[in-house]
Amino acid sequence: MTFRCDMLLTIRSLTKTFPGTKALDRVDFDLAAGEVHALLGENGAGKSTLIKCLTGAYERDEGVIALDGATVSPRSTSEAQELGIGTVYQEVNLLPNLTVAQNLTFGQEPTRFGMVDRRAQRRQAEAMLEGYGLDIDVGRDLSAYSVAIRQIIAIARAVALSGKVLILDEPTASLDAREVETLFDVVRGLRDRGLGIVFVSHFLDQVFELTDRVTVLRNGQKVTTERTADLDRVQLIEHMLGRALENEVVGHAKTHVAQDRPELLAFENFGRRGHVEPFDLTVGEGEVLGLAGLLGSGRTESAELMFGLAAAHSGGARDQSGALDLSSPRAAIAAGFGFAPEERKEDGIVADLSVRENIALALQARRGWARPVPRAEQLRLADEYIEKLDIRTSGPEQPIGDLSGGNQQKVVLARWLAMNPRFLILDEPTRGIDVGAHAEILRLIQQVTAQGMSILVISSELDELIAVADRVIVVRDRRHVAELTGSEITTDTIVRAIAAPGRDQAEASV
Amino acid sequence: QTVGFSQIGSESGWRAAETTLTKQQAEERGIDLKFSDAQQKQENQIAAIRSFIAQGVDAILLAPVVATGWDSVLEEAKEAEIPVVLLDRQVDSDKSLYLTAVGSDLVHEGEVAGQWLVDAVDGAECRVVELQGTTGSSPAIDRKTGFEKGIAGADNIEIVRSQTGDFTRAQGKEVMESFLQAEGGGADICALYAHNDDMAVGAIQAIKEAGLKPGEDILIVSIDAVPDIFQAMAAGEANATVELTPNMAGPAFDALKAYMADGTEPAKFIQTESKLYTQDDDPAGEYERRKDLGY
Amino acid sequence: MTALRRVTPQLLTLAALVALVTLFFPDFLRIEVVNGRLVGPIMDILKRGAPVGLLAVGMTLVIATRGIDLSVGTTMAITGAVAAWSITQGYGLGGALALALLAGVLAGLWNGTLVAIIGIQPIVATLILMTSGRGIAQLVTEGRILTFSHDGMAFFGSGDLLGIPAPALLWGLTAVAVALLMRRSALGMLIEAVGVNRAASALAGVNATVLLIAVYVASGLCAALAGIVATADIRGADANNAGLWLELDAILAVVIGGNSLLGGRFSIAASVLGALIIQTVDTGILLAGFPSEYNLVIKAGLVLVILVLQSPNLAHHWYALRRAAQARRERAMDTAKETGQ
Amino acid sequence: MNPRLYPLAATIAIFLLAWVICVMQFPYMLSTRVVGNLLTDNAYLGIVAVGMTVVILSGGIDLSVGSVIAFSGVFIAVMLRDSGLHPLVVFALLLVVTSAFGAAMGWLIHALAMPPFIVTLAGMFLARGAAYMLTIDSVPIDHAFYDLLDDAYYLMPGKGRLTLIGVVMLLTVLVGMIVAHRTRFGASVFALGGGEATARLMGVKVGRTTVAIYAFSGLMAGLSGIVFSIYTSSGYPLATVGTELTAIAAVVIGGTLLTGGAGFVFGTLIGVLTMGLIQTYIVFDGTLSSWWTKIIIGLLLLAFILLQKGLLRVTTARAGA
Ligand SMILES: Nc1ncnc2c1ncn2[C@@H]1O[C@H](COP(=O)(O)OP(=O)(O)OP(=O)(O)O)[C@@H](O)[C@H]1O
Ligand SMILES: Nc1ncnc2c1ncn2[C@@H]1O[C@H](COP(=O)(O)OP(=O)(O)OP(=O)(O)O)[C@@H](O)[C@H]1O
Ligand SMILES: [Mg+2]
Ligand SMILES: [Mg+2]
Repeated sequence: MTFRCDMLLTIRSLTKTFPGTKALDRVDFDLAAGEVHALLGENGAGKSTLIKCLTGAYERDEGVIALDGATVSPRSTSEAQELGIGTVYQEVNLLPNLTVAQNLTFGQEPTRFGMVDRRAQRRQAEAMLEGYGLDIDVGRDLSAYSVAIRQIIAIARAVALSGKVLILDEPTASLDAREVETLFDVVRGLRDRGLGIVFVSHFLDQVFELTDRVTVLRNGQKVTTERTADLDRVQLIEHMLGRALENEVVGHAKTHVAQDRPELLAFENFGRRGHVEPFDLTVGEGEVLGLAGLLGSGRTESAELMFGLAAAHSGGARDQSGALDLSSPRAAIAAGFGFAPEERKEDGIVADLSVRENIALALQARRGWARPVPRAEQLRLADEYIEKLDIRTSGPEQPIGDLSGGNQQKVVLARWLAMNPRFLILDEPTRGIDVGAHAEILRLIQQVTAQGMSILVISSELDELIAVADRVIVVRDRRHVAELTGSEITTDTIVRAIAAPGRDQAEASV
Repeated sequence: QTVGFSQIGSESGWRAAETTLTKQQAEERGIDLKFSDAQQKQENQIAAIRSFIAQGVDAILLAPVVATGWDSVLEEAKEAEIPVVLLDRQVDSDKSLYLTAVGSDLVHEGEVAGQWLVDAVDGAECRVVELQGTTGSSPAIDRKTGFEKGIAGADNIEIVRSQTGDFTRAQGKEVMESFLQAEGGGADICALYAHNDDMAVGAIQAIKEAGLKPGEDILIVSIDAVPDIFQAMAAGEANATVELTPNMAGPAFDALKAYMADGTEPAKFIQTESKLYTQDDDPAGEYERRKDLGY
Repeated sequence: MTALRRVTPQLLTLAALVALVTLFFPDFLRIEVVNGRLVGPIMDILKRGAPVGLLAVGMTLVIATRGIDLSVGTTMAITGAVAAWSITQGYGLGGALALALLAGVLAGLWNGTLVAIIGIQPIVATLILMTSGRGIAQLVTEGRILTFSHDGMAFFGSGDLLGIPAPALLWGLTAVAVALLMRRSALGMLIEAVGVNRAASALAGVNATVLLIAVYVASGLCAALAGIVATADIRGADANNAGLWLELDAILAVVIGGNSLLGGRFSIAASVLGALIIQTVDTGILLAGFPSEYNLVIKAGLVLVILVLQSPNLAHHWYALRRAAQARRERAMDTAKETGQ
Repeated sequence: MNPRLYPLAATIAIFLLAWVICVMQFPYMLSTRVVGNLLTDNAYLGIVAVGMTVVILSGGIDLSVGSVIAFSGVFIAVMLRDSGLHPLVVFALLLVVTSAFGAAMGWLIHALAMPPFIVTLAGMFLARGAAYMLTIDSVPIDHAFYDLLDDAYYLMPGKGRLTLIGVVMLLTVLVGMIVAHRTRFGASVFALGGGEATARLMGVKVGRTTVAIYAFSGLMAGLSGIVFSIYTSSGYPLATVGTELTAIAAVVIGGTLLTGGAGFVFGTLIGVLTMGLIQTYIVFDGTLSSWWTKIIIGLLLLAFILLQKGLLRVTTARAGA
């Protein structure tokens, strides 16, 4: 076995098998000092598995890892940290029950006489967060902060731990444009100091902007390693999918004008104190509504209100036949609503159950316990959606918890599509989903709306909203502030609406 | 006059009867009884006595759950000049720490039961099975010792199996069933000795269900004299029981009254009678006399 | 077929235990027919295992929802007391059974409400009934052993049907009925979903609150049946001792049955086998005739050995070993092929 | 105030409120005697609850402690009776034994991925069984050193006694507070309670920490056993049955989440005192029958938990608005 001694980190013939899946198959990987190296691939290609094997979170079956020319074999993440490998895993790996400062300094707490020195700990934590543009109280519990802030804290921690190598597994999934830019500045600074950085993302623009080289995995095998500058977008996608992608960004298919749609639902003066200001909203049949806004602006809360997860304090909803009962998710489902939530791990998947059961769950709940969905029917549904959404699984009986992140997201989508609701709310439906599936999902949205389903999409990716939405509602500070229709929907107009008068920093950063 | 009473718990019918009788006796004498149930825990009893002392009661009745471990709390009571009377079980503290103890001699009870069996079999070979009380409790230990003492001289009597039945009916029945299985379906057993009546009543059912006649095929002797065993005796299904009276409070209150009136020191141990009842002692009548005492 | 695979470890354990006890007590497997009834240590185990077996059925469902029910032993005492009281009050067999089952349902409703609606953690919520429930039972019996003589009632403890003891029949039928109900309807899957992720299930429209309450009610009902058996067995209600510490045995049975205390996938059959394993240990100890102060240590030791042998990690290590061996074989074959070509 | 302190504040507030109610009914409850009794009578419980708190903070549970206390008492009594060793030597021996016992359970929990509930349940049977095997009798302890320990108290004004074991309990709580809230080990404990998988990714040495947690609990149970043996001057294999459940209830009342990852050792002290207060109140009342005693204890427990939940809901809603 030969190691390239000019490389900082060398992986040779890494293999990892899970029951039923060969997640990694003799993968080689080289990381030079002072480079940002993208690790790309479809959902389930094995990116996260490679990273976990590298940092000792998983036990590898075979393969050799060398750091600075010497073979290493970290058996736990703490050993990897001691070797100078800092990692942000795909699932935010911090503890919500500890304070921000405790999370940041965990394992390296400053001590005096064997006791943790709280004041020094605070100082150290604040120093670690410098340069990320966060102004938060490090003495508060992490759970008090949003996913985006947690993501940045996780990055800050990994950066501080990474003496030699920094690994970022989809770090930008829940960040907005401004925060992504901050992160990139930090990464470039580290690169210039000679660190090797592994960067996993499904945002190809970011890959082209930031990285020096690209390694593509497909079905657990390495496809190629190339300089980023030598590739273009189409080639890269071909490497990832193994085929060309027909019309990647779906064209603006809004052929008819929004006004002539028959009205399906209307929310009137709908709101909840301290969460969402009362708003009016009508939903047309077969219409795609977009909800745009900054992180924490109240998009998710609007959706949760509509789905009965929180009780409205004012107003109500009605359709042609009269007022709707939206007092609980069950009531909302009975009214023909569906909701694919943003936090798939907490609110979406039922980890121990199989893909089949996860897809059938909502359907079964609606039918009631006494009328089980026949097994054959469940299998038919599962097979149908596994094919339609290209879900990578060893079969319908695999526990969903064992699927890769993106594939879990697809199963949750499948659950709601199988219900065939008349109004479906999708909160960040493409977060963590690969290019191919991304296009697939957008196509699916158009397909089901053509059959009359109405959809509300919440997304931080403006391109996505522009691509599918007939109408975009802009949310700012928990208030629905603007509505854009048809040709008004452009990046520019949305950004302008998001940035409140006197609050133009968002505009500046996009 | 206020008297604190720290009772062990309500783990058996016998103890419930003791509680009822104590309350009755107190009421008859116009005593304000502060009752505390320790749920079978010594630590609760100690805490209760401390609270009684803090409240400044005039006297304390204590039915100790275990013999050891009372020194310091009794000393505290003594310093506070509150007389303590022990009910139905002894402690191994210094005798100066309490006024008197009312109770029966547990070893003696077992001995009475053993002697009855010696007389009853009259020299014939006899294989005995024993149902012990809760492992580690003083009645279980003492009644076992006493019984062994009672049969010591008789070589014809032998304890072949001995298991704990936890003083409960259900366990008594379950353990008896396995005794029957293990001893040739019960054919090899001549007598049963149970540390209390409840276990004996459970065992009687097991014997009946195995198709044998309790009281004839297998002799049954137990301790406590609760109403249900008299019912069994009346039906010829049990042979003998040794009485442990639940009225310990009566003598205790008498002793306290005398002591408080003119400082009469009672004897350190007021022993209640361990009377043997057999089928000849009008079991039906005894049942009627006892059935409303709160057993 | 898969169901059989699921319970294989429990069956093997049971077989090994039976062999072990037979070693100490050679007549262990003997079964005779006396007066048209089957008699023998095995029948005793089936009969004596009834309370824990019944409790384990309900406990399995509760544990599948990531809960635990510490109050079942106490509920047994309450329902037993209610049954005995209503018999002595002359409500007749039907009335007594109905009242006892009603008491079980109420106990379950109480626990379920505390857990599912008020949101108290199951251990603590059921601990409340565990401590106070015996008081309620004693309130009914007034602290004495409430005896009755009613042959209909006694049937549930010592009667037999077609030679098989009634308690054994009762718990067997209950287990089969509940298992069928769970797997033939969608209840099983819904319970598992709620146990794994209550939030996600509720979002998917599963009525998690009602399901949780129902599960505790089921546990209360099973405890009521167990209470009836226990009371009928001694023809009296012993409020202080009936079901004492049986909740721990029931939980143990569920875990020996390979069900995870973290909720999710469950198997009633395996739990029931777990209960049989525990009863075999108990009866075996009695039959072997050791001094009683050794009972606990022997039981603890056996349980530990069983748990260790069934531990998922041991299975995992075993799997990893086998796979490594297989990989080595494959590689050897690959090289053989390559050199062959 | 930091929102994470709300549960602790609620616990303290409710405890004080309860005490005020008690004092209004029985003025004697304010005496130093009652205060001293609360500390002394609950010393063993407080100590074992500190260990339990650490275990629960890590997301585990330790059902063996009641049996370990009983075992400790019997071990000390038998050793003092049968060997000429000085009590201090016996104490040291015992603490080694119980810590090792806890460590062994921790190892099983980690190495075989078995739930703590079950492993410690087996531990509970085993420890009690071991006590039986040493002796089934209750064994008095008769040693000059024990008399010394027993008589070591400070007489507060009003005849209340601040006993040695009460002080030991308070010191243990202090040590527990430092261990849980001020050490790296404590941080690992909280991390485990927050989620084992995440803790592992954060770099917690899960195995080592788990073993240490249960060893600590074993140590505390041993110490509690020593205190209990001083309290009762004897060893008794049937002692402290069900103490683990009382300890768990005290920990929960003290504001620690049973699911792990959030709580306070100081809260546990309040929880223990609350349990003691309930007990004292019932004795002072002295009219409850055996069965009503049980029912009332359960209901008071429920009332505390409900009050705490309600208070928390109100304060967080206030803070959120
Ligand atoms: N714990 C596990 N048990 C079984 N299979 C697993 C497990 N973890 C991952 N897999 C399988 O391994 C494969 C690779 O998964 P991995 O998480 O590495 O994908 P990924 O490239 O990170 O995808 P994504 O972009 O969706 O995050 C997938 O097929 C997945 O189903
Ligand atoms: N940056 C932040 N700082 C403080 N709190 C925040 C921040 N971001 C979100 N939150 C809180 O998170 C809660 C949820 O916001 P919500 O999820 O509705 O926003 P959103 O527009 O859906 O944003 P996201 O895209 O993050 O889901 C809000 O109550 C808000 O107070
Ligand atoms: Mg991934
Ligand atoms: Mg959101």
